[in-house]
Amino acid sequence: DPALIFDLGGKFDKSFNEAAYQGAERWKAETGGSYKELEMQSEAQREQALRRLAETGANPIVMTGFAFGEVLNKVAPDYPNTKFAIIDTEVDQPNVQSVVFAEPEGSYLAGVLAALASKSGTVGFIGGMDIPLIHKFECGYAQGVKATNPNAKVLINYTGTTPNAWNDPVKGAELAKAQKSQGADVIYAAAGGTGIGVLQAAADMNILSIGVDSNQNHLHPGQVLTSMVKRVDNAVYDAFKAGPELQTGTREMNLKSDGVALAMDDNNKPLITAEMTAAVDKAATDIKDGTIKPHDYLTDNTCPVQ
Amino acid sequence: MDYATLLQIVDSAVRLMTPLLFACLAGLYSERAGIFDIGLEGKMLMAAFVSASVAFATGSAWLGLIAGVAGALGMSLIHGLASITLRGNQLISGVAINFLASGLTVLLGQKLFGLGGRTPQLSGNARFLEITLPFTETIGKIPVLGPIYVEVISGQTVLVYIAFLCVPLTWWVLYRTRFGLRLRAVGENPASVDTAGISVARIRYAAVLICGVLCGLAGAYLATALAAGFVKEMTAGRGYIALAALIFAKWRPWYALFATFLFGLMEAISNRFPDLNLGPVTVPSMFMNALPYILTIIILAGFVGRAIPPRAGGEPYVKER
Amino acid sequence: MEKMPKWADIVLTPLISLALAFLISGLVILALGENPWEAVKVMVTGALGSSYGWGFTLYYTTNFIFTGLAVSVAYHAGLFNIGGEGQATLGGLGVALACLYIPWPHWSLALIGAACAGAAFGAFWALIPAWLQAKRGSHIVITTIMFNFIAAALLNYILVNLLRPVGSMDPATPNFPAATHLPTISEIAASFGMKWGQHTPVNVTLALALLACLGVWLLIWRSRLGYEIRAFGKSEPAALYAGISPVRITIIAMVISGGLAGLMAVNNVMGEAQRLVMNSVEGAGFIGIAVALMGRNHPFGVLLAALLFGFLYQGGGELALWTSIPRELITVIQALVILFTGALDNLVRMPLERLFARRRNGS
Amino acid sequence: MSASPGEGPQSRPAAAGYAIELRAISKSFGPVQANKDIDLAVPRGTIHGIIGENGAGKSTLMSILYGFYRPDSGEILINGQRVAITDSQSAIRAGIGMVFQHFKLVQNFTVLENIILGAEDGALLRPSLSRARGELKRLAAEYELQVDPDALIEELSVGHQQRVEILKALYRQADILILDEPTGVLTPAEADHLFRILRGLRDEGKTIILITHKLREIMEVTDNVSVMRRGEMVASVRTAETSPTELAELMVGRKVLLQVPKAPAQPGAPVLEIRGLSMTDRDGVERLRNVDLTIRRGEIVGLAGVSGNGQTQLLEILGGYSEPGAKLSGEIRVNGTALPLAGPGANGRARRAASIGHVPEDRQREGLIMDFAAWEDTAFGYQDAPEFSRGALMDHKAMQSDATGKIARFDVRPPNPELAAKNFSGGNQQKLVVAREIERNPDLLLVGQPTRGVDIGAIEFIHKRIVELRDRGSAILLVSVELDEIRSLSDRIAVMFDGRIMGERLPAETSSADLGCLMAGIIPSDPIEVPA
Ligand SMILES: Nc1ncnc2c1ncn2[C@@H]1O[C@H](COP(=O)(O)OP(=O)(O)OP(=O)(O)O)[C@@H](O)[C@H]1O
Ligand SMILES: Nc1ncnc2c1ncn2[C@@H]1O[C@H](COP(=O)(O)OP(=O)(O)OP(=O)(O)O)[C@@H](O)[C@H]1O
Ligand SMILES: [Mg+2]
Ligand SMILES: [Mg+2]
Repeated sequence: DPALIFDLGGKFDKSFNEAAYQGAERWKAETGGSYKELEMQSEAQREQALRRLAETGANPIVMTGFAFGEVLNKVAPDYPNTKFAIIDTEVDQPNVQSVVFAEPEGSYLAGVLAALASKSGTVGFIGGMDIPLIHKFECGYAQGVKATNPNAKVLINYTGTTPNAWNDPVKGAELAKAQKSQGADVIYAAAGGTGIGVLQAAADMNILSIGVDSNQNHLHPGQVLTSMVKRVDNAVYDAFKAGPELQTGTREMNLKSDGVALAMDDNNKPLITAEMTAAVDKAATDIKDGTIKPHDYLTDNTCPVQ
Repeated sequence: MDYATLLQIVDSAVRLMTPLLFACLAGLYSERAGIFDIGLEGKMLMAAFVSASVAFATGSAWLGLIAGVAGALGMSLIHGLASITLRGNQLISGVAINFLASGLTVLLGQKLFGLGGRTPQLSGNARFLEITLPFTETIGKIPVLGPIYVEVISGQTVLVYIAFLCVPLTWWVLYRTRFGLRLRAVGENPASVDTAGISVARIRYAAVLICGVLCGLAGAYLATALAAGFVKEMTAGRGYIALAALIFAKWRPWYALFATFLFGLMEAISNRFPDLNLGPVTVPSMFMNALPYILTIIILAGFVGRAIPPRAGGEPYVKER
Repeated sequence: MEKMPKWADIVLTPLISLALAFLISGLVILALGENPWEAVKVMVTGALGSSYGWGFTLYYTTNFIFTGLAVSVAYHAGLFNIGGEGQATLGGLGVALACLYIPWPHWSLALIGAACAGAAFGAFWALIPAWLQAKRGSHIVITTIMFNFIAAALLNYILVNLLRPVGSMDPATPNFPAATHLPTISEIAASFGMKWGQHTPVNVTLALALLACLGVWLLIWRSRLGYEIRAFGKSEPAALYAGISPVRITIIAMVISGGLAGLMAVNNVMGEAQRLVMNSVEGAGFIGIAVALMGRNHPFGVLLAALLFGFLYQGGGELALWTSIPRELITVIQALVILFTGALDNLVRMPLERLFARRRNGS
Repeated sequence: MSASPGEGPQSRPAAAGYAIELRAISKSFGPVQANKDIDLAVPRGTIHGIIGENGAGKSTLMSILYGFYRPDSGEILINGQRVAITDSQSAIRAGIGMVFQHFKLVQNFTVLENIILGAEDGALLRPSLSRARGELKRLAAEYELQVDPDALIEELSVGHQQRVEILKALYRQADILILDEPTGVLTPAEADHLFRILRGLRDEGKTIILITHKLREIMEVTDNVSVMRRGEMVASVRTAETSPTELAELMVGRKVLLQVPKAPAQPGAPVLEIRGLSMTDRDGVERLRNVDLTIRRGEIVGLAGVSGNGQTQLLEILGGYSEPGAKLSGEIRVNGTALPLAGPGANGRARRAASIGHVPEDRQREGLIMDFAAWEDTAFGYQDAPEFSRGALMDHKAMQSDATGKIARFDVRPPNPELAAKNFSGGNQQKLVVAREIERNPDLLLVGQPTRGVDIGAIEFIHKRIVELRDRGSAILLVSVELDEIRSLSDRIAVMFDGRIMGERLPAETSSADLGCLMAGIIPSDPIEVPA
């Protein structure tokens, strides 16, 4: 059986752990198979969980989160016959598939859309903890905004520095209000549970928000502009489906491979004009064929805009 | 910074301080009666969860509020039983309550809603919505004061007004009523109350229950007014901040208002200026986030002298050893 | 004359309280629709049933010993140190810097160096609140809470912007050099030809923790400084009368307390992760409060309480890993254990005292 | 076993005028039997004294009568009616008021607030406060119980705090007033004032129970007196038909010396020389004004004065500590060496190194750590003495055997060094402190209120030890508000008023009236010649 390990945020983090869970559930529903799942509760358990799962014969073992990187590097060689998949970081081992997402690409598109939807010319970004991963979202988004409207202003907030930063919808809402009062009328939230508060506050204030990771358009139909979806569910689904035959090496989940995308559905249909669709499609094509290359914050810890 | 921005910041500060104010006053009643309470966080969390759940189930924020208060009262009763009847250690009891709420809310939430401890989103009447006070149109035209009315005073949820009313009410109860006199006495010298023929335990229980009610309001405000539903650990340390504010306020109601406002204000400022640009250096977001805490320490060290807690605080009342 | 025999006071009461806590936990499990008996089996076998389980139980125990001792030393001086979390965070920074930037020839030297660095950093983080309390009268409970938040912010900044290798997604330091690797118990056991569960994180730091217990015991109950700390903690006017300086004792006690909390980092940062990650303390600082209070602020009590929490942590972890019971159940069980053995212990003690009194009068 | 004054209680019908009758009251605290089968009858309109050693059970008995403790068995009759006193409320309703040995006042409340606490007229305070204000005025006029109704308790002297306690009882219309060691904290003048009030109350028909250790007071104001020993009532007699010696014997169970025999002093070289010592506290109040005082080897100098006139500050400065923020000037020399007044060199440790012993005024707050075992407390302040040290560690064996010796020599009861200080009675706590300070044979011993709240047997003992120390050649500064104690123990008396030494007298050549004048700040006649 395959197995799935969730990171400390937990299975229902309204973010990528939850997306991973949905992928596994989809696989289960389609194949009728069963899988093992584990939730971490402390740092020291990572290795324990990996080894124990490997020893029970689970194959492949999928784990969400860059925090597993170091541990997997240590554990993978001990179980050469087990395949591992790790999401969000690269681990260079012969039996590991590294799934990395092109957050800057998806966020770029979100930025394009935000710039077009904004009437005020000011848009916002609210991140959870100030960590490099979230800067990837932020920077891609800012680039998309600036490319569409060079005069636009992007307001940026991070929620906090403790793990509570991911679970503080109240603070998220307050940040959204602060951004609104500075003129923002579209706000992109990449902040886990805190983002729920951002989306809620935006809906309350009648401005637009952009969800992240999974499709959050349905949370406030007609008020969430779109969601920058990371198809973690697909990554998990594919890995489970491949089973022990899992392809190792790095798997790029980008626009081209449908690994990241903007969620378009009935909930946000009224918000999306033809002009927007055209602009997003154009940007998407340009990114896919390399005409536009959104900068990846991680390569040099800087962002070309702002 | 222009006037409008200032008002927006104050407006934000008012929202952010409200749960702190409720919790701070809650702690004030309890500690003034001699029962230390580091379990404010847990009571708020429990109230937030219960109020969100019931508000979701019934569609009524008010029913949610009542249930949330009941939830916090349940926690208060445990604290009362431990620290009054059984003369246990009040700090341990508080720590236990924080753990208990943190675990129980998620367990129950998962059992009830299967969303990993979240409750479903609340909408409509299941939330407390902002109230626009009358005459904003006319009063708003008055220069300087008008915008204060419109921006800050009007447009808050009803719980904010309740919180602010609780301050003079608490002052009045504490200093103008028989109950308040006895409550303060019991926190300073319980033997004085006992020898006057009044039950120390009864007054302490009353204080602890009032503390529960106020924590309930704080939690309900978080989950059904500021946010639209419960998220695990959503109190995010506010109970501890309220405790700090209480000490800061030297256990007095009006000071509590100012102390919590200060905390709210500092958080609002750090929200508003996430990357403070000081010419050559830009203060990183991490430090802007920590600003309220840093400023608190500076203020405490610089301006606030020794805070003397209620003299009988933290000790169970034992007359026969 | 005591109201009941000493053994009943220190053994029987906690055991019955513990039993009550577990009984209620069982009811909670039942209410969740699971089998409590199975849960107990998973917890006990998972935490105590094998050297492997012990390897984790003792690892957590080590953490809690340090934070528990930290709280108890301050408590003896009448100071309530809620800042263990922040002090341990800073201790982690000290350990990381020592491991990364000093070329240690051997782990034993690295251990000493890192321990000193961790303790120094933790002590420093406690020194400021102590100084503020002693000199400015700032309430130590507030300042230590604030310093927890500030420590998190500081570490966040340092990891993301200064110590993180370029291009790494993970806000963490690089791995420490191999020379700083602390032998784990399984490696030590193997060198003696014995087998101990492989890949468990418990390491030589456990010995350091036991030494710390002994050290704190000597300090508090045997040394002159400890005598003065306890005297000051009980009565400040009396301390003044006896020529004990409140400023000196406040600062020394908090520095020792912070140092002990900082030492925890040797276990989790150097011994287990071998790199510094964000939030590496994971609440152990707060559990330290419960451990100290439950252990009645005596090093031996702290040791037992830390073991109990280590068991709960590991057993509970196993429960969450291998059953469908959410991991928050462990939090609830911990809460019940703290509540019944710590705050509600008179629930058991009072009837027991009556029972013993009746037996004495009867005989 | 016990008897009411004159005849047994059974022989006279209860209704014939007993305000209080206690029958077979028993009470134990865990293993300690504080009261055993106590009978007591107090006729209405009398002052009834109760005496007994520390721990005899007096306070417990009265607390039972007041409903603070519940008896294990026995019954209580008030005015001939059996009443169930289950809590203080029922006692108050039965007309009983009590002034506890340790006042039950809320320190940061005003006098008025304390008065109405528990006796409010309604849910709001205002009406009660204004009624109490009026009532207070009336009571103050009637009984000479003036006190500022708006003052905070913590700002009042102990004497005034006690007035508040009495007023509390009167406000509740108590007919029976119990006072537990009321004079322990009062100056002689205040005590006389109190007795005048008590007589006034009695003459109005109220009944008063007075617990005290001072036989002089018993003889002076009571009509009848009961003696307790080890939890039992051993005798009840008419005051007019007994004598202090008889009472003391009944109390202690053996003969006691009421006056310590002491040879004339033979003063030697000066040990303590104080020149021009002044102190201003942090609120700017001048506490000490230009104090000059010399004490020689082999002499006891008594420092008399109403409490609060700077004695406490003087003792603290000599002991090496004073409140932070105070301003000090002047000079202190011990054995010729100047001691620093403030700064790092001024602390208890340095003073002990300079051979100064110090029995502080408040044993429970300063002199002892109440939670420490007796053997830890008998080293308190001397924790770095070489005989208690083994490197940085303390030598527990040495401390324990030292404590055992001290406990034996000072007859501390129970003789158990493992017992925590808080579990000893007040007198025995004091013996622990005195033993610790005296047995080191300091060149200078500072003694503050050595016998406050201590029973006769223990007083005799402590006084003897102090005189012995003098005879071994130490200089002793005795601070006490008890004029009797000062007069019987001192070789020379200095009187303090408002931070000043008003004058020095030889005990044999002065009268209480003379001293009383000085204590009130009046210089009567020309001062006597102080021997060089
Ligand atoms: N609250 C209490 N708990 C336990 N034991 C007590 C308590 N109060 C008094 N005792 C014990 O009861 C006995 C009688 O004490 P009590 O205070 O009545 O004596 P007392 O005659 O008032 O002494 P003193 O003259 O020192 O005031 C003592 O042995 C004391 O140890
Ligand atoms: N656990 C205990 N066992 C026995 N006696 C105790 C215990 N705890 C306290 N006591 C007694 O309780 C009494 C407390 O009563 P109280 O406060 O009136 O003291 P006291 O003896 O009157 O002292 P003082 O006269 O100095 O004020 C003490 O005398 C002490 O001996
Ligand atoms: Mg007494
Ligand atoms: Mg006494």
